[in-house]
Amino acid sequence: MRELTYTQAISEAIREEMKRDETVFQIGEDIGPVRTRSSLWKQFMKNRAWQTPISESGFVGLSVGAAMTGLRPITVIMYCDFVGVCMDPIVNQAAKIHLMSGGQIKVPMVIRTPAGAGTREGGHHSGSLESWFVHSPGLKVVMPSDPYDAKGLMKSAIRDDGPVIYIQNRILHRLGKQQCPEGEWLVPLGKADVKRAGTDITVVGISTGVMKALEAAEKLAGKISVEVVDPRTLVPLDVDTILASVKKTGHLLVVHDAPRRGGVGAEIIRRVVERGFGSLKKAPRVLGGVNTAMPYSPPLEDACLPDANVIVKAIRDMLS
Amino acid sequence: MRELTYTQAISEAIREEMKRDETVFQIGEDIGPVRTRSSLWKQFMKNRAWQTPISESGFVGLSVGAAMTGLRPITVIMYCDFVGVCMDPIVNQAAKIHLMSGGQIKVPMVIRTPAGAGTREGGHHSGSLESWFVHSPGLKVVMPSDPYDAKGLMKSAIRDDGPVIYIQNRILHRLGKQQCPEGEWLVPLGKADVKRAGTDITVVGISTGVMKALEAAEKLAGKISVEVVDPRTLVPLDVDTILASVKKTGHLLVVHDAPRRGGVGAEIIRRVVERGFGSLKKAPRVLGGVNTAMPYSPPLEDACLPDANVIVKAIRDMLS
Amino acid sequence: MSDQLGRRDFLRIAGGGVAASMIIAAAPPPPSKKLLEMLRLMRRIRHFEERLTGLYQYESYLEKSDLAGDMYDFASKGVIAGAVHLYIGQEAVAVGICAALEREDYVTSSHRGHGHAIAKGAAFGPMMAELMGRKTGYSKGCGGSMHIFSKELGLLGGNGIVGAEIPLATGAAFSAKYQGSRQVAVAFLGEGASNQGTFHEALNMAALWELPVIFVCENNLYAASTPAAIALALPNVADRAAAYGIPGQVVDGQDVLAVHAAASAAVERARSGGGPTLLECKTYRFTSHAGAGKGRHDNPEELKKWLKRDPIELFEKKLRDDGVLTAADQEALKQQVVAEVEEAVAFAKKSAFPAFNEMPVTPGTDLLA
Amino acid sequence: MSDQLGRRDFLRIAGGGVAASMIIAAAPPPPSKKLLEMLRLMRRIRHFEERLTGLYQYESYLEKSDLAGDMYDFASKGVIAGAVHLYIGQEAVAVGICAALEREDYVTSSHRGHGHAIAKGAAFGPMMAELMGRKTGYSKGCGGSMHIFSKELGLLGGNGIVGAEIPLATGAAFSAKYQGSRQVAVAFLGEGASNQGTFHEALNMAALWELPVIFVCENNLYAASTPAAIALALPNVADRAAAYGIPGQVVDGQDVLAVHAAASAAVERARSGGGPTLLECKTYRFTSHAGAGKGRHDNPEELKKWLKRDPIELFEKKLRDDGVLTAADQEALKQQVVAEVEEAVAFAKKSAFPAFNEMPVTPGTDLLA
Ligand SMILES: Cc1ncc(C[n+]2csc(CCOP(=O)(O)OP(=O)(O)O)c2C)c(N)n1
Ligand SMILES: Cc1ncc(C[n+]2csc(CCOP(=O)(O)OP(=O)(O)O)c2C)c(N)n1
Ligand SMILES: [Mg+2]
Ligand SMILES: [Mg+2]
Repeated sequence: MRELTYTQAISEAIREEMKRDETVFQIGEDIGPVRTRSSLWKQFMKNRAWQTPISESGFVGLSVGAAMTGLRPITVIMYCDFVGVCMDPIVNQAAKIHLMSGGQIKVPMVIRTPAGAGTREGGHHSGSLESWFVHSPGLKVVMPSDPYDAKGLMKSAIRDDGPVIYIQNRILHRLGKQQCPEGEWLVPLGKADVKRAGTDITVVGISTGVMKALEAAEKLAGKISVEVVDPRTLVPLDVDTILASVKKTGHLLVVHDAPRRGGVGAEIIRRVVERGFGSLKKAPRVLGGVNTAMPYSPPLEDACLPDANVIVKAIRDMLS
Repeated sequence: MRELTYTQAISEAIREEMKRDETVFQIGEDIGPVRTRSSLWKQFMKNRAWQTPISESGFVGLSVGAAMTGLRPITVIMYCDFVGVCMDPIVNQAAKIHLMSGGQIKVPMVIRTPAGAGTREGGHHSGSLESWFVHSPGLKVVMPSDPYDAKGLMKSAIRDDGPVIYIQNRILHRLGKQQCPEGEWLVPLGKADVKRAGTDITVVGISTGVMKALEAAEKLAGKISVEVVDPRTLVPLDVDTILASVKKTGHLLVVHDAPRRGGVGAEIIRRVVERGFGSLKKAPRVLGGVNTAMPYSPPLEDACLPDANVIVKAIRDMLS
Repeated sequence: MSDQLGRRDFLRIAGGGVAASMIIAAAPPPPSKKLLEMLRLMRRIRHFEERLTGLYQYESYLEKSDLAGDMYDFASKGVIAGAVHLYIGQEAVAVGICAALEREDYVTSSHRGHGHAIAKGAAFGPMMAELMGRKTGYSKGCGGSMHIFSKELGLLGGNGIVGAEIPLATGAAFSAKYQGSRQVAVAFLGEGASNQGTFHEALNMAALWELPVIFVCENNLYAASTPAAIALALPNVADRAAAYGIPGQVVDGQDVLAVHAAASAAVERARSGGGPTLLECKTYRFTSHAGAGKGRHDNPEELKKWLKRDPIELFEKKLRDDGVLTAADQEALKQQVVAEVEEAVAFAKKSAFPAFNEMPVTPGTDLLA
Repeated sequence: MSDQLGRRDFLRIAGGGVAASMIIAAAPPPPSKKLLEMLRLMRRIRHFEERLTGLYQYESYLEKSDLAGDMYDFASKGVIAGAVHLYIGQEAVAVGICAALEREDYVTSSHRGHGHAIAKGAAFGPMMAELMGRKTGYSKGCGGSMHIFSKELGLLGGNGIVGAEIPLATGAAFSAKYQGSRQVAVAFLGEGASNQGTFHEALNMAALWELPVIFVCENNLYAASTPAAIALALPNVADRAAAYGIPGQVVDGQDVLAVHAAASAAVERARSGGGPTLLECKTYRFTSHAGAGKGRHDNPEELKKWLKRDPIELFEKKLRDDGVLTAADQEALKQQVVAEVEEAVAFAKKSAFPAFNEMPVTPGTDLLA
């Protein structure tokens, strides 16, 4: 065992997969280390890292074309909000080509994008847009909440034969290190993880939601027993694990940073209600971001995001 | 009273509002009738219709800039799927500028886009992306299901001081005419309409979902009494009207063409469950499109969309 | 040139001026056998598409003075449903370009893709079946007219999103260079598509990274109902190449040999590591924007002028003048192609529709959940 | 030219070549009073930003050989949080341009927007308060460094999305023309932004519709850590103007008078209905991409060369040589500006944070539902 940060874990996964498979490469803005024009291609090849112009729509489209013809790009969108300029190659091209080609053409690519709020970067740098991708058939959506999952899911994402949106989180970037095994491991897409077992309420956390739910669970320990479930991948979604938990606890709360309105919390509630309505003792709830672009001012931003205290309060409410 | 088609109703609204307010204009591709370069601006001014190059990102951004500085653009995206190339000016600019400017700057614009599946146009021309917009704070989202609402909502949308996404539907384009009053009327944003009263189950239809639900209700008439509720606007959503109906019927089914996964059906269920859990006798359900890009082949496309028969079956299931 | 309207006149009509960058590439003409094959391909495109008339039946719902519908309403009651964009009139471009390619080279196409597919070697049966949504179609009926893919033929699909094909071809070229193959990629795009941001982004990257890609802009003077004159600040798309330091060339798109010569030079350049080229082929669609008169031309004079430069007639006349083709050969070829189209219609009509459970699904995702 | 490094040398360094399109506009120089006002504005930008050091405190989390974080991690423990991009070194551009504008003209800006705001007339108090997220800020603390708006000053905001400001300014220009006002609009953008599709789309429309907009590209040779040399196929952004048939001009961005002369000509052109202009100002940021050394320059030789062409020093020397400024005036001005910044810091620090219920909400939508 050794310690890994979240970004180290992702880096390790990418390095290992690059070694394992020559068709894997990264492409995106500011991914360095090239400084000069001469023998540009050779320089890029050296690290298998193509540093692009600020042309997201162009280089995501280029990545799709590359993926259609034998390569496995890992395409970096520097902030999740920036997908606004390149939704087309993601949702109309990467996601749809398999179906539109009658299954002939696969598009094995990972779109890796840091997301998340709470870093005081304002309205254009605080988005969590997983909900858009969940609603775009043909994509898989991955949101690891700790270094172990970050590495294992990245490796599975790279090996997957379809396009995978891999949403890392800026707040998690700077969380403490985690004890991890040596060598390689895979975390399968579509398998949730119970991060803390409990009996009174199921809290499904998305990305930072897991960390916050664990913190809340700790605060309530001894009084209320909270089970924290991390779906890890939103598509495919492991509803069975969530349902099993809800069956046990009878209560469901979903936590995410993205705005509550139209967020994945709603989707998880739909899925649980559909098959587990009878298990629910009370109305399931979502704690999400406030329905607004993220304001810059730190106290405002804090007020717009769920935190452990809000979760504690919601749990108390629900169980009272 | 006189008869109006859906597109006539929209046209009439736009014409009336242009007359009422000089700052209202349309902009988009192929909106005619200009053919030559000479005195281009004068020609455009004549009909207040700017026929653009195929540059959605550019002309939506241009519209936002115009709306920030005193105009009221109606910006046309020819097919809803094409918003993939211009999400940024919609969700990062139009939607966020009011908040980011501290409330100084308003962005009164309508983005009008025909959507919908069932026209055998394949994977790039069959999208219904209301769910993305519902999840983008700062936008209002309007989806009229008949000519009366189409006109009244368009007028309210044009007069609204914030950005409004107005999603018309290609299937509704060619529905029969509807009896409408003479002159002008407004339909307020945020007010649902009970399109058919009933007592056994509440079916919330989105856009074509209303037409399909009404057809299903007719088929079941005498056996099961179906109440059909049309939210008409998804943001703001008139949950009260839906809740009142569910309180009466105890059953909820939502119908839309967009893929079920992450669709607005989930959001409506979240909202209803939150406040009306106790009223529900059974698990609420969503009938949405299959989670796939729309296949072209007509029998496949039909199999991927809910229709009146599927709704009838679901209602029978739920009430059995 | 043997046609009535001289090339200069034609380019003046086409573009409002002869581009500074215009170069007529001087490569040796292809051998007779190849010439005849090119003619055959042009006829294949023409007759395939002519046969479509009547197979789709759109209904128009728009009332006069409607501001709010739009010209597009492609629901059809015919055996071909949905939108069909015809290539008739532009055959010299697809054929001239693809004749310079190898089978393993890549092509991305637009909404107007039948011609590109046929020129790249597509068979009629699976083409027609795709248009009718049958499981024997190239894309198993899941794509339709705008989404004909063939991995085997290097056809990376038509595209319903104007401009999206440009970065895709750039990516295929990237792939070829990365993998050290000799392949090149071609993006076919309309002049309307050259106003999309993707055009700018892709050309800049292709130039920077010296990718083996050829951007073939078919400037047919209209984007749906919008004249290029009111959509492009300058008449020649080729002149945009200068912004990226790559060659940009205006080509007579009605002259298959001119197109082929330019394409051969560009392909040669790409294969030898010289990077991308932008070719602008001045051309015209002879029919409406989409089938059944949707977005019909409204300038009869202009149309008449262009019809005089039918690329097939021009080429046949040249081949006859040069003694490569007899009138009898010409007629026989035509009859043969027409018969093949008929077979394809029969084949497609008797093919089954795909069943729901045959629909390709991304493994691991759930269609119904 | 009075500076050590001649303009030609400088442009060679800056761009790898002098653009064919380079024109030094020959307008009469502004009167002394205006010159001094321009200097004051340059100093205002410089000292405002210099004061920010220490107000933000980023922590870096990246480990060496991390492939997967990225250079951006702007959470800060300081009184200023989030990302702050400094304009120091580029002052001649904002001031040279804005000095050619009227108060009611529009400006859109990028992530690097402090300079543009100050040059357009922004006051220090609400600027500093915005950076500290206070309710007395220009955007009530809701915007932050990248989103400073002032309706009064025609400031249509900085922008966190690279390239988004280009169509916004184009729209403001559209608005002015539509409403028959004399206003013009300026879009400030980096050379990195000129690779976004929006650049292409906006320039084409502006040219077509002869909109009163001036595209001011500040080519500071880097986009974050990416050298322009590996991101732009050709060194001069100005040369892209030719693709749209509009004037494109390379300007010495360290020489405020050169910028001002070019801007005056472009504004005159725009106001008189002549349409858009693209100005490329060759410049350099003297600090890191963002505050606290994020994306620091890694070529000390290059930086040293550019520091020798500090736009403020160059301008002050010229004003002294021309007898417009004495050494004493110079020092007094500096002291005065520094004092004003200090007042702004005090003002901002004692301003309250906005309360949750003061947050601007789109009427009719529900924050919490
Ligand atoms: C992004 C996008 N915008 C608009 C359309 C609608 N559309 C389809 S074809 C077309 C015209 C294309 O013109 P051009 O690129 O010149 O190709 P042509 O049709 O002339 O072959 C338009 C506007 C689209 N399919 N995609
Ligand atoms: C669409 C988008 N892509 C990427 C970024 C991240 N980013 C912020 S500033 C920047 C560099 C911009 O370079 P340039 O346009 O030259 O402006 P400069 O920073 O040099 O002033 C990048 C890549 C962004 N904010 N938006
Ligand atoms: Mg065209
Ligand atoms: Mg720069």
